[in-house]
Amino acid sequence: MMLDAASWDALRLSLLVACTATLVALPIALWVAWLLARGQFRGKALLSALVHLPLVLPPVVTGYLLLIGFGRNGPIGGFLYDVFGITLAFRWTGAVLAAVIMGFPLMVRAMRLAIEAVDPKLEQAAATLGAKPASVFASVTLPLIAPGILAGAVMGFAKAIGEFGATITFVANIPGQTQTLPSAIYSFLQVPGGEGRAIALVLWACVIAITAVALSEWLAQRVAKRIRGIEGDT
Amino acid sequence: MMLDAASWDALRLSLLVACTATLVALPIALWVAWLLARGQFRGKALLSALVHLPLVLPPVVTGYLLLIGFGRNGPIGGFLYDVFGITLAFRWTGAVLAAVIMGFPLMVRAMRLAIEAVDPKLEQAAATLGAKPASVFASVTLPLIAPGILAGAVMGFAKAIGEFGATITFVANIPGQTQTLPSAIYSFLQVPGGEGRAIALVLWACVIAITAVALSEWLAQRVAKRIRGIEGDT
Amino acid sequence: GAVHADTTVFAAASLRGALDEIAALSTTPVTLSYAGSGTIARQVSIGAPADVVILAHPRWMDWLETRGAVLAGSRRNVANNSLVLIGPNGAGPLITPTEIPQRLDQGRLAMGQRDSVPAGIYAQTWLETAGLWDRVIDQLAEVENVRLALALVARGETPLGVVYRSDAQAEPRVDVVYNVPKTAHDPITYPAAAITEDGRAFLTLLSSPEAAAIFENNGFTIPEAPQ
Amino acid sequence: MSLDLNITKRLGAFTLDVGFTAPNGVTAVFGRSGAGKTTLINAVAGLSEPDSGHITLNDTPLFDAAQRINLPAHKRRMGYVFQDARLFPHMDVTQNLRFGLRHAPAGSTGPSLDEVADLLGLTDLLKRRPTDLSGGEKQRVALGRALLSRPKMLLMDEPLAALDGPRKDNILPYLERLKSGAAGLPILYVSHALDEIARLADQLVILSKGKIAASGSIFDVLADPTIVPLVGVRQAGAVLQATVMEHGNDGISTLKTNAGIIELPGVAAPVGTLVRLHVLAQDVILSRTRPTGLSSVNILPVTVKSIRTGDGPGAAISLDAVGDQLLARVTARAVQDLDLSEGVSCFAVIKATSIAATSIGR
Amino acid sequence: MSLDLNITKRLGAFTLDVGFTAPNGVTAVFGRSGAGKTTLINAVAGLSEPDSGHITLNDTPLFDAAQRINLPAHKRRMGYVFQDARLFPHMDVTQNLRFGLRHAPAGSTGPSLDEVADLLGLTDLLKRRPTDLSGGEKQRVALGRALLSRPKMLLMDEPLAALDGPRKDNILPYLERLKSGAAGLPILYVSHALDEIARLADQLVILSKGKIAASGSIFDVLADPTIVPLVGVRQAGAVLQATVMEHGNDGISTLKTNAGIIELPGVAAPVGTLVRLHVLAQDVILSRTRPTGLSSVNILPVTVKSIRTGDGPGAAISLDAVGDQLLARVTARAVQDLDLSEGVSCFAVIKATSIAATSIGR
Ligand SMILES: Nc1ncnc2c1ncn2[C@@H]1O[C@H](COP(=O)(O)OP(=O)(O)OP(=O)(O)O)[C@@H](O)[C@H]1O
Ligand SMILES: Nc1ncnc2c1ncn2[C@@H]1O[C@H](COP(=O)(O)OP(=O)(O)OP(=O)(O)O)[C@@H](O)[C@H]1O
Ligand SMILES: [Mg+2]
Ligand SMILES: [Mg+2]
Repeated sequence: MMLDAASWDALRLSLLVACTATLVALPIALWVAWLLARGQFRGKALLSALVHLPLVLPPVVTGYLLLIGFGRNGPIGGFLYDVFGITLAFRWTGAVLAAVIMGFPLMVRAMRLAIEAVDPKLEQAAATLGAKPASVFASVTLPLIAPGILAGAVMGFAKAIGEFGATITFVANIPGQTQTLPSAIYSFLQVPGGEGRAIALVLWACVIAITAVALSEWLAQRVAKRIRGIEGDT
Repeated sequence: MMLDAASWDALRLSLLVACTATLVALPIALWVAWLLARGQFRGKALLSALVHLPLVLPPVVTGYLLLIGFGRNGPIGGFLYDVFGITLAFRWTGAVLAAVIMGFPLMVRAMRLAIEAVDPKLEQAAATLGAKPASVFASVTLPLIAPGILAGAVMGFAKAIGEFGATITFVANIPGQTQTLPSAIYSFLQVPGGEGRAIALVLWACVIAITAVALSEWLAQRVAKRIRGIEGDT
Repeated sequence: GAVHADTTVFAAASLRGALDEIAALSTTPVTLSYAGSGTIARQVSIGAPADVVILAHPRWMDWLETRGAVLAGSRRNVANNSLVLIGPNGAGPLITPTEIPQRLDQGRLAMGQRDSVPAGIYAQTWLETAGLWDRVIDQLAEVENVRLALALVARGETPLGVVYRSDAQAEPRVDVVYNVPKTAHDPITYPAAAITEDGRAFLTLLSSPEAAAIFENNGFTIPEAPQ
Repeated sequence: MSLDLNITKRLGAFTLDVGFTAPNGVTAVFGRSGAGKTTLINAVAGLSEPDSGHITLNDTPLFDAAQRINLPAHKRRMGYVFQDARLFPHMDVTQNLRFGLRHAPAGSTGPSLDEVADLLGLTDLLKRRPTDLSGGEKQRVALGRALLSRPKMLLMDEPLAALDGPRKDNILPYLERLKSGAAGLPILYVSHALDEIARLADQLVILSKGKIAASGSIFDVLADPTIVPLVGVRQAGAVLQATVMEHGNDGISTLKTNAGIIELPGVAAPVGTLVRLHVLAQDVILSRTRPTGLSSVNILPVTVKSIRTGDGPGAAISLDAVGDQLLARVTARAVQDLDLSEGVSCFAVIKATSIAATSIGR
Repeated sequence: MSLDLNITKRLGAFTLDVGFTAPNGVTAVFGRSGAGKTTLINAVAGLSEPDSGHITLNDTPLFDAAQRINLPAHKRRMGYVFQDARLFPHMDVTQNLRFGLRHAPAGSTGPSLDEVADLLGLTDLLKRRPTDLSGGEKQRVALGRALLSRPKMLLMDEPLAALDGPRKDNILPYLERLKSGAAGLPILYVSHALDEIARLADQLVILSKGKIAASGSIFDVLADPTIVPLVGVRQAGAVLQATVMEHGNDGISTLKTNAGIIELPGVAAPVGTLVRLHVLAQDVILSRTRPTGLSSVNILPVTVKSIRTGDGPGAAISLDAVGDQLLARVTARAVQDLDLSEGVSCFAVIKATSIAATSIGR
């Protein structure tokens, strides 16, 4: 599976974008998952629907909405540029944003399910021992939901590797800067006879996926062992 | 948000495809989730990676693979046609297949997390009371993982509503036959001045998403109450 | 082939405006399925239930022809198009393309993907001919279809964009700042072909004067010598 | 019916290595925390596979390492009352109870749901979810659920530990009836409470660190002075058998033992039945002469069989009461003062009310 | 230090409505299954908010419905030993224990992890996960974890129910030391076992169906013949106070009560200390004349204060032992035979070994 330079760039960039997106999205997704799992507030169903929206909308629409909001002339994009000098459109950071948004519903759901499965009695026990809420979260809740966080991270990472529609719409397809694996694959597929190069990249995407998933399965097993102890038969 | 006839058709078709895909995928996803959560077999990580693949690959690639495999001349498509007279490519049933495949990783993950959270001690208790494995599953495991199934169903449904790349590649964009909401939005965006109609459809997609999610939240609350009882404070 | 009650046309998405109007002229029902040219070509090669195929670039039609997927001899160009350089409203016209780098400043030039989207391929040829390719190559914003390039300029995200005249004409938020000479790139043609006998009638309709009027109305031009 | 087993099972650093035969009736398993009681009972239930050995119920092999037999839990039909109740959280109390009933084999007979709910005081709780129950209430539902599954055998892991005295007093007679009913349900009963054991059990297995420290008929094991350190001095005591002779107007019943008459309050058993009296070693007072003028009228002539002085200041004295066995725990000083030694005849004074009603079993 | 509370809390059809003041020391809460003990203790811990009333610890309001005060659980510093152990499944035993220690306020003093592990017999289990522990082992870890959090007050919900006799005998003296140590840790102690309560508690609250049925000093409440039906006839018994006079060579100690000398084996307390003797009503034998020739040498002159005949055949007799109180349970027939009535003087015979070592508290 030899790759030409452009393909290598796309591969490298995809990995960078996916890793960054996963790391950036994790804490936010965790927070939203917490709100949805434990919060009691009006508009919870609405927040939940909002989180699901990137699943429901065609990716191009999401990309277009990102462009409107985060483009240099968009309200948020303009603000970010004027105040922090940050540009997202046509940058790899924009690809990260697209990946974060598109992977968000997957991450939130996995974490939410995990949080909902935590027995609040354990958290209460920690509180009676003097642990402050933040400490309860860090030392009891967080380790117990580790499998869910891991699952969310894998899903988010996988989605980030595969994201295409929103990314190309928001940050275009600039080789070396915003051309991710799927953009490259897509371009190859648009030319008659480009299948060969597309297949090489698809195989690479598979390799990444298999590696990430295998790694996560291995980690999950360790985490499960940590939580449940050496599986006794009882 | 008045819609023209073509938009109505797309909306109706999308709902049909999403509902069918969700129903079809549920049992299979449940089975795979069970295998991944409880099974002890070689190649588990590989199966898991395979399930994640539709997330990692650009949807267009998935669509092409479907076209190659399930087209009338493809190995599976040919078999299905010769033996059962079933055609998937360029039919709404093909859109269902695409939605099933694309939503599969989401459904499996939600259910898997739920299954992993079930306390095997309860299943053991059911067994000592004389319940056969199938009965244990139906009367203990299944109700306990209902929140995960529900979550998986919502995710799958949402994804099915939003799926575009694989669908248009596999079944094309034939109004009234295979043109789903996202395909219709795509088509509208190609016409100068078509944004208005596209926006109307996007809003409809949002309405569907909000309705489905709100419904699922309401159901989830009922299910949670069923499982945990009237929330005592302890 | 099978007798269809109606004619199914697989067409490049960028033709949508004009084709919808032309289909309305047909006495028999016409169903139009729009997608990218590459997607359509592959679908047709694999047995899509299409009677007519219309693409945005000759390459994919060549590909189809070599596979024998279209009726021999049915191929014809139904419309031509030309490239324009656009800027947001109020952007003044360019005298020569050499002003492009200046006009871009730090901004980007929006266009179709150079190696896959037809408009991008034509744009690259033009920029190369004009000796500008190397100067703009690092400032491109390549997108997956021309409509997006149009949107980028319309929203002011990029100061310039290369699109089809037919697209530019429909978007009030952009102004044409330069007309790309037709000689600067391969002719922009929209080849059509019949896949089934049922499709021939629609091909004929496409070449009719009524259709020609609609094409022109939508910013396309008509091939001088319709085959 | 009888359960025969001989198994080993390793769990980390702990090894269970036990073998015994439990004939029909109640076999109590007694042992300190961590002795291996739950491990044993799990193996019988089919929830954990032993490393070696066999388990046979009525000549049907449930497990046999050599023959690679390991009947799955749902085919063993063991009614297991878990140490932690393990109620189904998604079912209310009725549904939990009915779960047992639903999976009982067709045609099996036994108490109805209403009867069980009534016995266990669950009638007001039937629509509640497990989360809305108190600790003891959960345990009672678990007990009811196991009873309603119409098992071939009952496995009970400290089923009454979370229950209050009066509630235990309600449930124990029911368990007694179960074991002696027509079905003759064998019961494996794990408990820390020797009074429950003395009342219910026919057979007693004492576990210590995964091994059997003593096992045999309840009468023999409990009268054995060497088990006093294993069961704790306060719980040690032998079991007498007596026949109900008469119920007095004042509620005092007269019972006949081999060694003589005993008068007790609160005996519910009809005249003529054989009952069981658990006499704690510490409740037996010894006297060389027959004492007079005591509120305690139960004075039995006994012979000292053996005297076991332990590390502490007390002495365990095994007594023969005309064939029955008694255990007395007196101070070493009293042994001296009363000049007790093997073969000496003396009198055992037993307070009528210290053999409480709950200690009487058929 | 003292806990003062007066709260109501509705849970479905159940209503808890209690008010009492618990001065320093151990306040036992006794009641049948479902009486509301866990509900009460949860309110004190801050895990459930009462509907009305107030809870005050040392004049600091923990909860006050009127003033809308509800201190969160982690600020209350209550060491809560739950009825279900609630160990953290992702931590091993050491980490569970250390969790308490880690959140103890800086500068607080108390037993070290090693000391607690040693006391509770956990040293061999330190690297184990909760899933690999037996029921009793889990409960011990939970107890240790609460102790190590250096709480202002201990809340214990049947902490010893899953433990065997010898293990209880190890832990109870430790709890006694805690309550009487320099810190004077107040303890709210829920239990079904009246012997534990009699040994530990200074104050006793008896709950029945969410209401207080009796409350006050342990001496008064336990000597009250009217509570016999509430606590069950087998557990009823008063508490005597005695001073250790002398430890004999044979292990028998001489203790002085107001009414006279009592000789007991196994008293560990040094000479001069005040100890507590729980004398079960059923272990007291009455005689009109001073008996002779008994192995039981503990004979106290007493006066009958009141006689309460219940529904059953027994009678509860409250006795005055020169200022101390005793409770005897004899048969109604014995009341007649001995011609007992209020004010009558007689002798109470108490078996030395029936006041077991574990029943002795400071
Ligand atoms: N999975 C395991 N790994 C290692 N050791 C274990 C495991 N499960 C149990 N043990 C140990 O085996 C011993 C026996 O446990 P078991 O649960 O049978 O005790 P038990 O007699 O039921 O005690 P209890 O009365 O406290 O419930 C204990 O010392 C326990 O720590
Ligand atoms: N969430 C709830 N909804 C309705 N009733 C409840 C709820 N929680 C507890 N109860 C009821 O309140 C009563 C008191 O419960 P609590 O747990 O305080 O009892 P307890 O005295 O601790 O009993 P045990 O000794 O069995 O643990 C019980 O009758 C119980 O059924
Ligand atoms: Mg156990
Ligand atoms: Mg309780």
